[in-house]
Amino acid sequence: MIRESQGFQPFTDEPIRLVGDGGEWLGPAEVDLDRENLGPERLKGFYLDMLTGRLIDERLGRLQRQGKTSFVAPSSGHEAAQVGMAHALRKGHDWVFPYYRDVSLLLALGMPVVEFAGQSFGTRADTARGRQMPYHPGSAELNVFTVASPIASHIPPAVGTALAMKLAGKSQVTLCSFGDGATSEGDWHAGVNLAGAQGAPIVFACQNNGYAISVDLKKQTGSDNIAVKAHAYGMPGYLVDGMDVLASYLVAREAVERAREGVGPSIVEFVVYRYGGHSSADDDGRYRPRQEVELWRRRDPLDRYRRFLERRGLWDDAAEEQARAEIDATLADGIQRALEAGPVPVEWMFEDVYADMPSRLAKQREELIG
Amino acid sequence: MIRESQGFQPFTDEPIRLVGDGGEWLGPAEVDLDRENLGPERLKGFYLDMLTGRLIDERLGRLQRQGKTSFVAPSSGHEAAQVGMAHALRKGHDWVFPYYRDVSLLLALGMPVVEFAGQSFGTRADTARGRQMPYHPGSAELNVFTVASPIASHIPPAVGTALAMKLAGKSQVTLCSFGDGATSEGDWHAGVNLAGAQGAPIVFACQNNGYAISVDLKKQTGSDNIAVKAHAYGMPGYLVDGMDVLASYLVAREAVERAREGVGPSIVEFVVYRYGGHSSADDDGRYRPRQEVELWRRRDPLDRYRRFLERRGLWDDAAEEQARAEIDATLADGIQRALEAGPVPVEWMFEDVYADMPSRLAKQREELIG
Amino acid sequence: MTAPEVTSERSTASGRAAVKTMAQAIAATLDREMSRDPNVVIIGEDVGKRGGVFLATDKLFDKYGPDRVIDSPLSEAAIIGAALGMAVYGLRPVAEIQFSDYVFPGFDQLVSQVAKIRYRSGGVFSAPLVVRMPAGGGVRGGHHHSQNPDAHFVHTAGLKVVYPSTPSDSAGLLRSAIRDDDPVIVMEPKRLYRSVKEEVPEDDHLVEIGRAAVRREGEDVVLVSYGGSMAETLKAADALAEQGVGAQVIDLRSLQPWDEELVLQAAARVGRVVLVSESPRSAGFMSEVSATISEEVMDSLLAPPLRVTGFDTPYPYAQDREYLPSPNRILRAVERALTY
Amino acid sequence: MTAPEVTSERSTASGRAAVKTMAQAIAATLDREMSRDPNVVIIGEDVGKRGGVFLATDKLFDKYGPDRVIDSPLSEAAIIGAALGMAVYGLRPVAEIQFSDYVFPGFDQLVSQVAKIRYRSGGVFSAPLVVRMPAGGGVRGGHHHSQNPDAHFVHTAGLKVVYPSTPSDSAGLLRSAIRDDDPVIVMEPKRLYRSVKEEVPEDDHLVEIGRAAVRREGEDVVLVSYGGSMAETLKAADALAEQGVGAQVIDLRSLQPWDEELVLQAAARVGRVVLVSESPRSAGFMSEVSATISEEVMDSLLAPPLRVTGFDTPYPYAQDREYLPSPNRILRAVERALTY
Ligand SMILES: Cc1ncc(C[n+]2csc(CCOP(=O)(O)OP(=O)(O)O)c2C)c(N)n1
Ligand SMILES: Cc1ncc(C[n+]2csc(CCOP(=O)(O)OP(=O)(O)O)c2C)c(N)n1
Ligand SMILES: [Mg+2]
Ligand SMILES: [Mg+2]
Repeated sequence: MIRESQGFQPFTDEPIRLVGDGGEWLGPAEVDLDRENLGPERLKGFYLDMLTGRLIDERLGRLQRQGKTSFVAPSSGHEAAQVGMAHALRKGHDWVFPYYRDVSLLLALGMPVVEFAGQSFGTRADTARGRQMPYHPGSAELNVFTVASPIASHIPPAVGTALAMKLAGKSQVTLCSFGDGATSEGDWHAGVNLAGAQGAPIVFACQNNGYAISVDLKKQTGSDNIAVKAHAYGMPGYLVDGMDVLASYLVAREAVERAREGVGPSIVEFVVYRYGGHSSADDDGRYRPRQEVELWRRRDPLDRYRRFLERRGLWDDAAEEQARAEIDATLADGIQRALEAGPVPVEWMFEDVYADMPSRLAKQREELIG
Repeated sequence: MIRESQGFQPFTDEPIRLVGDGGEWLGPAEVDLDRENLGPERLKGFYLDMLTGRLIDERLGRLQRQGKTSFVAPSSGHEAAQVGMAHALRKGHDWVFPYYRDVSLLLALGMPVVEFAGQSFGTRADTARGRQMPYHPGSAELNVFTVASPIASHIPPAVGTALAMKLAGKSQVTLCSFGDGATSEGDWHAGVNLAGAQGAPIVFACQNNGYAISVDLKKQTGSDNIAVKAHAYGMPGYLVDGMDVLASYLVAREAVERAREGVGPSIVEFVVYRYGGHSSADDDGRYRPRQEVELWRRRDPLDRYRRFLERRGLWDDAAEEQARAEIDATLADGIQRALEAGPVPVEWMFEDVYADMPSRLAKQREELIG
Repeated sequence: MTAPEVTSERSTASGRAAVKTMAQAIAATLDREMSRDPNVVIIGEDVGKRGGVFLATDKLFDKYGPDRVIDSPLSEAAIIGAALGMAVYGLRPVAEIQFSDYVFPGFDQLVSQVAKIRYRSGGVFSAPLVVRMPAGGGVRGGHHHSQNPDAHFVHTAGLKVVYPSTPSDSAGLLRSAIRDDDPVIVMEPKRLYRSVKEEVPEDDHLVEIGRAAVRREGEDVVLVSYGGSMAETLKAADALAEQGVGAQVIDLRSLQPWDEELVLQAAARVGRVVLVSESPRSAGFMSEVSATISEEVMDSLLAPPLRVTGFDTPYPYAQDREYLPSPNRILRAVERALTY
Repeated sequence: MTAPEVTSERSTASGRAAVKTMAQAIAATLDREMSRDPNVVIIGEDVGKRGGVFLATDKLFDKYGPDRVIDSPLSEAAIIGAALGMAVYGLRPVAEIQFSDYVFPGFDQLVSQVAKIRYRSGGVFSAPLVVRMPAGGGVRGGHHHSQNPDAHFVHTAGLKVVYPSTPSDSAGLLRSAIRDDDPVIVMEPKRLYRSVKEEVPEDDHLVEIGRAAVRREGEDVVLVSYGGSMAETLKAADALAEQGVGAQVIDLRSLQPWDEELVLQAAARVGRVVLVSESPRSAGFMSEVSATISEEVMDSLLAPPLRVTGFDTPYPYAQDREYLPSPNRILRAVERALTY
């Protein structure tokens, strides 16, 4: 299953899984993790990145309930998939087109907490100058395309960067991330189809949490899963347990390298679950039974992977305590600085519409500000 | 292959074919065409309908070159697929969403020549009152949704009628027809996916002639064919020789009845070729070699099927001559009447924008006409 | 045309009435129309069990089931296109677009199919459907949860457009829209969904499409607005009243067709008009009103029609409130009109 | 601002020039820009071997190959969206939409992504791309081959819009658009693609975006138009000249930004303005021009700005010519302006 000559199988009926609920290794016995570039530091790094994602999710959730930020998009349950993707990429070299639920992906890629939080608060710490609602960051340094709310509208632009890479010849890859609901949009199809026709170096990464707000997968599409949709575009579709960080990483890496080598694009479906509501504005009790949430929580990506590390002697309670303390401090500091940066000025509203402000807009600014 | 218990196989690598180039029967020996509702009259009917399509195509092409109509969309090479579809439907009971190349489909469904031609000429014989360019007809009596130019924009509405049918409970089916290029549009995906999710009684019928104007299938999509795209929607996709009228009819019929019985939607891909340019405005010499056209012409659906009929003693030169004479007379008469109906009045421009003309439009009419 | 009546905040309709928010008034109207006419069906994202993200379809799924309250896949093209197909077949679909900002993936369906099917078929087919959409800013949603695409619809021949500002009008216009034989876009000012309550008649209360309402009488200046900006416009009028300036306030309610007669009469009578809309200015709907006023009654004008609108920027996040026409901005325009 | 210069039909640029149709001028400009800057790429339907259905990309595929002249699948969302991605990456894509009527499946990409990427990223990303599209009627194409969606673009903050009327301006504006750091919609009046020839400079001929051209001088009335309707507007001006009426004719050339300064000066000086556009009237671009003129110079007007436009119907087939502003309709409006 893992890295045989042909690599992972696309179109499996069951998600590819390498670590069991008890943390046991399910992959082929002969696999040498070291040779897979998975030494102890990297293995622990996965955990630290997931823990960071979990803790910022919880922290921003608290801030939102306290009225200190206007909106959050919970991502607990998605961490393994996102961290797996992040590690599969060459940071700052490859391009990433995230969606609003990708906080673990972005922090694992190296986005400073103060930037993520600054964007959420719309303060001067926001590199985007307070232009969008929370959870819509971007980064020039990291080649992270600024998140846009309209679902799937980032798919065709992501393909555009991948086409440009073919011209530039710098062995770059684009990773484009989205949810299960996104696959129903026309723009999703338009973009994926273009990538297939042109053999663009791109990976389409779907975090399938079974719901688009309240709409479950059965109402979303007639296919059994998302990976199978790759048939329509002549590319492989991999179905992965997205709560298994090793499986997520290794499959993502294979898809990314496949693209980098010029073999072509692929779809990777990460099967995940979001523990929280769709957003802080949601009331998920209206559409999902509590038992379902509890059932999925038992497959928690952090718990499971922590057991894996513990079995290998790479983690224990002390390490956990220390890690939490350090991450907490980092998060608290970044969030604090983001808040303290202070509000953006009103007149920024009129800037960045065009490279140069047209006289019409200058007049409108005057109208408001005098 | 044909009507075994499970019916035709979806997702075959090669198109389903029942009649060979020499007119020989390729299907299972034991098939009883009579039992398949294919008595001599019906078998001859297929041929007559194809011949009608071929002859009107040629006739309108001539009129266009003489400057008597502004535009034609050649359909020679597509007749078998279209006639097969038409016969698979309950005329005037089922709904049909055609595209601009469907003249054989529409005439076989029973659209009077004077109506088709009237629409093309934009005269008073046009039931749509001169509103659209040629090859954009529709019919309330036949439940034929008026053709619209924007490719694939009719797919979601077609699905809408099929959803409505589920409520109405009259065992109706919608057939939605389009070309290979159409499958790249976002609206195509949006519509087909909705049908799959809702199990709508609809058949998506693709006439794959290998080109969307000049863009060949390789540039259009990464998949090997169109039928395989059905995987993405959890429905069967049938690949059929669309220049074989019997295969086209029987597969279309199976898909239609499958929908009627509530089993669900499907995609049927008819492999065809257009002998002419994309339209009278095209110059296909720029993108396809002449030899390619000649090669496809050898599989001509009329020639092949005529040989099939002749082998069975159902057709001969005399029958051919008589049929052509009769069809020519019908076409000449319908076209003549369409031309003679005369131009539509200018003031019709302002009508049918809304059920009642708003005062704003009445004023604008006055502005023009006084 | 009859003299404009002042429509009071309390409904004037006879029969039973209940105090409702706008969201509740919409849900109740959908419920009543669905029980009246089995052809009325709902399609949209999360309109089922979730009851819509603003609860405008609350409880309808339980009552009418999945065939009449259809949770669509995440595709606005599918929603609008399927609604058209259902309408052509003979149903009366009410489509919900979750936010008006998300109408654009379905814009081709609206512009190329819905708006033109009657015309292009010579009247053989028609599209008696409704597309409801929460619109407008003031909810800290940034530009993809705050926009007002009304001008795009008004510019598209074949569509009708309404944009109520009160619970009662929301009910009455929605009901008229459902019963209309043409496609009607119903824009709903989302920042007023829950903030105002008023008595909403429970009977067959209809508000005629194309008819404006006079919310205040006054002879010094005419304020014309609609939708979310009505709140600020009324505040401005109140402030003017305190200064002894009489402002007639017109709530357009319908944008296509709009009540030209009422507006032109008022403009001609008073001579000073301020046009308030939160939509972007350039080629916005108020440009149309301004141009029409000039064309028709320029002789009677004492000042040019002045626009107070959203700015020609994407809708911002941090300046969520500053983007909107404020009472102050309206007052400054009135000042200019009065001293012109 | 300098006094408006009369731009003659013959190009005033120095250097080599050749007589070309508009379609030829566009193809030649694309060729020169592609050879100048390796980042310029083309994407669209049939732009490859076919050379575009109007031959605006003729021979470029042979010269620059499939990586720089990309035949896209049949999807306008893919075309515009991919162009955006390429632009964000650092290329200078020129997308072709086969007919402006078919921009709508890609409208969300334009409105939600292209127009807003600079704003929403705080200037971190930008979209230096061009979307070319043949537009307008008069080719017997019915409503899906004849529309003018210019108002939709003008209403969308973040987009620039140009609409030339001559081969030389087509070249100069396209070149400016390619070199511009913001997204520019280039609308091309398809009925003039092959009907007019003129000398087009072969050097780095640029026409500034936002600057109108005066095509005729006159002091009795100002005719403002652009794109396809320039032909009819000039005919009307000629007819007026024969009657001894002097019409200044302004070809806007750019709609966003548009040359307010020139138009307002002319309006103030002459006092009578007729606005000619083939786009639908309601909330069309000329409503914006009319509203702005009133707001800024109403005092100097002797008559209201009058619009002569396409009608508020879908574009018809049988009345292909009658839909368009004819010289006669323009003359009737001038008559009204002169006798107001
Ligand atoms: C075009 C568009 N339509 C509707 C919405 C409203 N909306 C926001 S998130 C969402 C569901 C997305 O579901 P999915 O893609 O599965 O991602 P998830 O939130 O489950 O991670 C919807 C419908 C939107 N943002 N954009
Ligand atoms: C939305 C849209 N984009 C572009 C066009 C222009 N156009 C007309 S037909 C056509 C090709 C269609 O190809 P296909 O679907 O394969 O059908 P065929 O003509 O080959 O039968 C194109 C690009 C259009 N009509 N609509
Ligand atoms: Mg989801
Ligand atoms: Mg084709």
